[in-house]
Amino acid sequence: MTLLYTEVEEELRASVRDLLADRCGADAVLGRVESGAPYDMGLWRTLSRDIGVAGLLVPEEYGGAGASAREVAVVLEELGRAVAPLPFLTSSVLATTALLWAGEEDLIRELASGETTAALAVSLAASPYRPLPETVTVTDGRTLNGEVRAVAGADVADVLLLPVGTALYRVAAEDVRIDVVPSLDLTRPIATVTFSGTPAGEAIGRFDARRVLSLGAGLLASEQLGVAEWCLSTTLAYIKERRQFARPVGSFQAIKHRMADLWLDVVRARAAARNAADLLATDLGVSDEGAAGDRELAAAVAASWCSEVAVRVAEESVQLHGGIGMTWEHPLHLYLKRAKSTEIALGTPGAHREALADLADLPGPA
Amino acid sequence: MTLLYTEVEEELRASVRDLLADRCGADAVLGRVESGAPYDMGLWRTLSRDIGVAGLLVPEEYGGAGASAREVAVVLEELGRAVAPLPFLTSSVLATTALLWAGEEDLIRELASGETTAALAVSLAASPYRPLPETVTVTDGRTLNGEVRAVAGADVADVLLLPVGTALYRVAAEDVRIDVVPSLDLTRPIATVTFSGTPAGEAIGRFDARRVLSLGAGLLASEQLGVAEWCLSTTLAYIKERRQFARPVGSFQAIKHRMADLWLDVVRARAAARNAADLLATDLGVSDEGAAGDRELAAAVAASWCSEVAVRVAEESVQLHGGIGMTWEHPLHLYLKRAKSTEIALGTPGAHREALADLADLPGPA
Amino acid sequence: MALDEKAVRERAAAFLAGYDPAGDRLEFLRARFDAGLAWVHFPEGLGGLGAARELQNVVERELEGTPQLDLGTQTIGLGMAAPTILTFGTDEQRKRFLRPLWTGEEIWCQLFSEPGAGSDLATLGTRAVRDGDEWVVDGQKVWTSGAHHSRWAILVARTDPDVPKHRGLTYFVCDMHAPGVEVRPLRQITGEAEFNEVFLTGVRLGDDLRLGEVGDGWRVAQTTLMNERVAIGGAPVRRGGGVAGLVTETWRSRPELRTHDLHQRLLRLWVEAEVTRLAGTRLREQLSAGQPGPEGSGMKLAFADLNQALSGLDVELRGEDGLVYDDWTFRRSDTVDFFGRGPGYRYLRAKGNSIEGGTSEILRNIIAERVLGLPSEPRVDKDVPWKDLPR
Amino acid sequence: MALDEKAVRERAAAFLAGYDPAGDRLEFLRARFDAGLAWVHFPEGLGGLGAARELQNVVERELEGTPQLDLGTQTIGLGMAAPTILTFGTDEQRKRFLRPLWTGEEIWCQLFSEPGAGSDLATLGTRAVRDGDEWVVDGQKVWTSGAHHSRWAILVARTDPDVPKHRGLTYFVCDMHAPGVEVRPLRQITGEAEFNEVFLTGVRLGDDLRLGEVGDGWRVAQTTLMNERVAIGGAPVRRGGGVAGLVTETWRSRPELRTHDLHQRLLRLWVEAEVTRLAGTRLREQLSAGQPGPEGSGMKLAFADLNQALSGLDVELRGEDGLVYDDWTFRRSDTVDFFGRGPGYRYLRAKGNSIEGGTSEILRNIIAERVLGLPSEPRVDKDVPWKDLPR
Repeated sequence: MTLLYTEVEEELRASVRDLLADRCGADAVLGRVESGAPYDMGLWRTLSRDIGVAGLLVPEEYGGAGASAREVAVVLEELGRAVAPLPFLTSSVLATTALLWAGEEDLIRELASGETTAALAVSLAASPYRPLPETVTVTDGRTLNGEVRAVAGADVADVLLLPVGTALYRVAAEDVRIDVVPSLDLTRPIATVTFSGTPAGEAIGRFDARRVLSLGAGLLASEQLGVAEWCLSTTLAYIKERRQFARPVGSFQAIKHRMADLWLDVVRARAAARNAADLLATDLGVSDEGAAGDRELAAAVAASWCSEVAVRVAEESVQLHGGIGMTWEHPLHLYLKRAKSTEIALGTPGAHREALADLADLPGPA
Repeated sequence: MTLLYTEVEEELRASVRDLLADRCGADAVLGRVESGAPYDMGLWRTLSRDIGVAGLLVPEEYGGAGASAREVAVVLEELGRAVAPLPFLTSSVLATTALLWAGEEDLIRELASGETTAALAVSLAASPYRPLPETVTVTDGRTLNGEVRAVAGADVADVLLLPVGTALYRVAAEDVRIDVVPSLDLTRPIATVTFSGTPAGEAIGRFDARRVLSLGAGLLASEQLGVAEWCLSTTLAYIKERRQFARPVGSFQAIKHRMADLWLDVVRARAAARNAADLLATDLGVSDEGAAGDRELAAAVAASWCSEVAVRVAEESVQLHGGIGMTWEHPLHLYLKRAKSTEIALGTPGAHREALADLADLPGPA
Repeated sequence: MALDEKAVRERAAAFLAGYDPAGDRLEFLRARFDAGLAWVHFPEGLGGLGAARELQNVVERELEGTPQLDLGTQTIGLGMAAPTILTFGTDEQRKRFLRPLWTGEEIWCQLFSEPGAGSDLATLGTRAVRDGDEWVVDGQKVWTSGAHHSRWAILVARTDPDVPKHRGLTYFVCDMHAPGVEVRPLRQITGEAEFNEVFLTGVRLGDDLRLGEVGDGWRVAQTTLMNERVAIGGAPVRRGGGVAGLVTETWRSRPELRTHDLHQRLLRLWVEAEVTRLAGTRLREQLSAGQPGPEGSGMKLAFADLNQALSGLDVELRGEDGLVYDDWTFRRSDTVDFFGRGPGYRYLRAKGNSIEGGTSEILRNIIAERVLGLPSEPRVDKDVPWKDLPR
Repeated sequence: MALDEKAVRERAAAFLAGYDPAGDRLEFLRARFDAGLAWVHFPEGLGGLGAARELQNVVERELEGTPQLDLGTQTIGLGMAAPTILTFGTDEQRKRFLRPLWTGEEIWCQLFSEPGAGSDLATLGTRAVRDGDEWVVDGQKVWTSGAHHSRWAILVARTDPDVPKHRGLTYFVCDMHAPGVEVRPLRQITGEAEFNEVFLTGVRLGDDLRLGEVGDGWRVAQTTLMNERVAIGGAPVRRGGGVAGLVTETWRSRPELRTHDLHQRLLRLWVEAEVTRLAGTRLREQLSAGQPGPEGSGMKLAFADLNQALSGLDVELRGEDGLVYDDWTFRRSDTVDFFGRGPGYRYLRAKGNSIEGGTSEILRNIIAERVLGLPSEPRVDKDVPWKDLPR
């Protein structure tokens, strides 16, 4: 185990970053978010084909890269840094691990190539530590009725994976209604998925919500780290240039001290995110109970810390940019919105902290 | 009602401050705290005789000044500002209100003059929102057995007032054992009071712990305000003088911004403390239920805010004094210790905040 | 001798006896101005009676239910332009501008901030060059609310680049209908455009539109800004009102959202809102007791922090509903509404509270130096001619 | 060619074969030094083998269970004086000082800070005036731990008041037994005296006690201080260890103290302790991978904040027991123990964490400028002769 980045990870990062720099700059993202197609599926196909990100977690025998949560975390850092509107988290992390643990094989192959995209029909606000609300029912005749709100990645998914209880169902996107709602996060819009008499077929396997969502939350910490890093470095560059009172704004001590504190928060976010990724990297095979506790603990620590840091850094960045940070034309707001929405995603910081009552043996009052 | 100080209050403040400046300077207090007699009973007699502080809350018909919680709060501000080792809070506020509400008359007259000093035999850490622990029992033969820990003002009390259940008993100091323990707060030491076969006599009246302790907490906020104000102004004076890098330390922007934030905290502490004092000033007669809620709310808000502010300002003051603030010879540590101990006294900030769940209709999770 | 409360009340009653408030709104307001009941502390003939400022409350109570001003669009005119015109305007300027300003027939906006001059307003670069009886103005202003429906603007421009920055400024009234004035909406992170950029290209202003002396613009602008900061965060709030009220409403009505983490944070913020409210009340008491007190500078700072923290908690506590935004449609909004829209909007809009009308950083400087008497930092820009400042 | 791991292990084994660790402790340590097993990265003949620094761990493992150094009293000598003597000392100085320093036969202390020169160390005023082959030193130093049982001190003094402050300093080894050295205990807010004031009055030091060139003292001192900051906050902590561990122990064993307020605050601090621990682990990984990384400056800052917050919570959560202190008796303490005493002591002692060894303010400056590359503030003291600086 190491908390550093390996050479392989650094190479992966460089490839992703180069491609995003070319194809997913701030103006491009800003232009997309109000178009009918916020997700950049062209870029997604390129990333999948050229770098293989869609199949990172998929074993080589199913056409994937057989990599681990560590590499996934590096990709998420870069996607966070670019607030890239891509279905990596939803299809290649959440849906893919759900399928892997359900023992599915055929769809996994399709997802690994990036040709097919899936989404887990679960609210993005779902917490690993609470039972999923049961808003969809399966009737005897194997049809599905009900709706799931706040599903991310649904509008670009070919396939939806719907958990009902502990069973996972596979549904074609054309068999459901998907209504995108105006989302606080412009770069990861959410949708309401409505099932009405939708044919369900056999369940494709078992679904362990806590395990999937905890892994998702632990990795999402790396995306928040990427968001925070972009905000920190962009703000640093700005305050070195921007002058007021005939001095760079970044030469004022009050500003310098705030930046030092933010930097220290980000340093710790990186360590926490790496630790979670490293421990989660051992969770691709069969879960064992003892290690599961360590993994959940690491994920909870990283998720709660990194989300709060991302929001704090984004908020401070808006403040330190002054008026320009309040304008639509500056991309900063995309990061603020991403950070704030992701704070709610897969467990709020508070939900993750409260889980430590059990995970770290810090019991609450009776 | 007003949140400002009246002219009468400002005159009272000036008299108290003058006397304390003469008789209770930092060196004098520092010299006392390690002597066998930390309390300055000579000064106490002067304050009582010349200014009448001991009888402030006592109606004129019993030889007191017939003033209100507003004037008491002003005196507490000044005593906090001087970390004065005097039994005002314990005898003239807590014991006196307990007696007034119990309907006692004779002892009140004695307390009003300052000739006799009383202490409520209740832990200084007792919270208005929890039942008092019953550590002393009354046997049939009217004797008391047990102990009360962390009693402030006991070592200089002639009389102890012991609540058992809702009954209040009067006990002569010579009939109990009083062991002073080394206390974090050097200027308000605590003691363990032990009753062993102590004669109890008849209960002298009813005791409403919540009402007495809530009033005490609401007024203690003014003492914390005084502590915070001394720390703030002393630190301001220091950083205007102290030079590093050929500039006054107080010219560095990071320091200036921290001082501005502390000042704003203290401004709000003053408003909160005045509000509590003003509302508590109506609680000398019969309590009515509706207004009691408002009083408790105001006390809880003031107690939680002012305690946290006092601790924060004292801590920041130590930091901004650098090394000198870490030395015994500088009086700052007396304030830090007072603020921190008082944070625990009569309900921690957290206890007061949690009481708002009911008082301000902000219910917690089921 | 100045009028007392009784005399003012009688004036108001007499006015009301003579004018039907149910008639033409504008006629009524004009008549009210002419009766000296606009601002009782202004001089007679300029909307006032030369009475004490606090007697305005007496008038407001007497005239309750009669046609009122449109505070949303008239804020800049009433709060900033009017006191400045009163203090520095010539008799002609006061006569010309104050009445239609007050009645709302003419809307005002403010041309101060520039892309390169925000917190450091005195470094602004919009030039005004004298040409006979006129001034020719060129430059760009930003963060101008209401520019597109304003008749006039208060404008600060540089008339002498060869002296240190505070000394080469002059204050003007800018004719927003003059050729060369171009207004473009400026979209914000909320999706809407509450403000504008204003481009000034060869705009010609008569010298009679100058307020105060040439080169005295900084001092004139201080009067405007002082009045702005008194206005912000000055309004009374009831206990549990404001943004705190909105959050607690959600809290009470949706028990399923509650967690201990959220509860503790809410309690803490509620206490902060309450002590901030009390400090505001105390400040107003001080003001009316004639003790101006330095607490004013702190209230804006406190409210900005509080609104940001509360609106952030509000989004988070709603969970799934916090992921939604009400409407991203680009549109112009004529007034700000901090409360009317959804939690996402309030969260984003509150970010501006610590920037507009003096950033929180500038306010902390002001508190540290003017209230606490801490020494200023070494200044590198005080004695350098504006044109030689590093950029 | 430098020795590899195997060779170092063999040296250690060979040494252990030749010396009985159960014999005289001091003899053993002297022999270990002479065998080059004191600091393997030091040169041969000076306690080392000229090997890679990380191979010291190999030696420590091999020599586990043998007589060890007294790290409590030798901290300054080992951590600060030794690397400085190695880098700047003459051959004679190295020969003279390093061996008894390492064995602990001679204890060292540090004479840097002065009452008027804390964060701004370079402004110190203790004067050293040349007198033939000697220097005469006058001044006052403060915050000197262990001064009363030290044989030597590292000392920075001003030798030229006519040049800017950083340029007029010289670095000495001070003989603590010399006439004119007076040590007075300095009592702290904890009640004990961990530090001393040291008064230097006409203290004569031979020129052979000078370390580095005359006027080069600032550069020499930087070596010392860099080594100090690496030492602080560098030790590994296990999960749930350190001050966090003490608090959680109380928490687990005393359920009656728990409230939701305390619980939420504890959870938050526990997370902060854990991510800080992980950052420390990551930093050590970087260091051993040869990527020095700037994170080091932040760790001391983080630990100071955390210890203060945790020890404050610890006092508060104990309620009644938090009102008690263990012992106010004035006494000299020879070493610091951050964990051994009661919660009140820990709370007060932790206040020093953000002052000693570089205040948190100075550390934030360092991070901002050296790590983040932010510009320095305007300096008023850089080019002014020391004697003309405003005081």
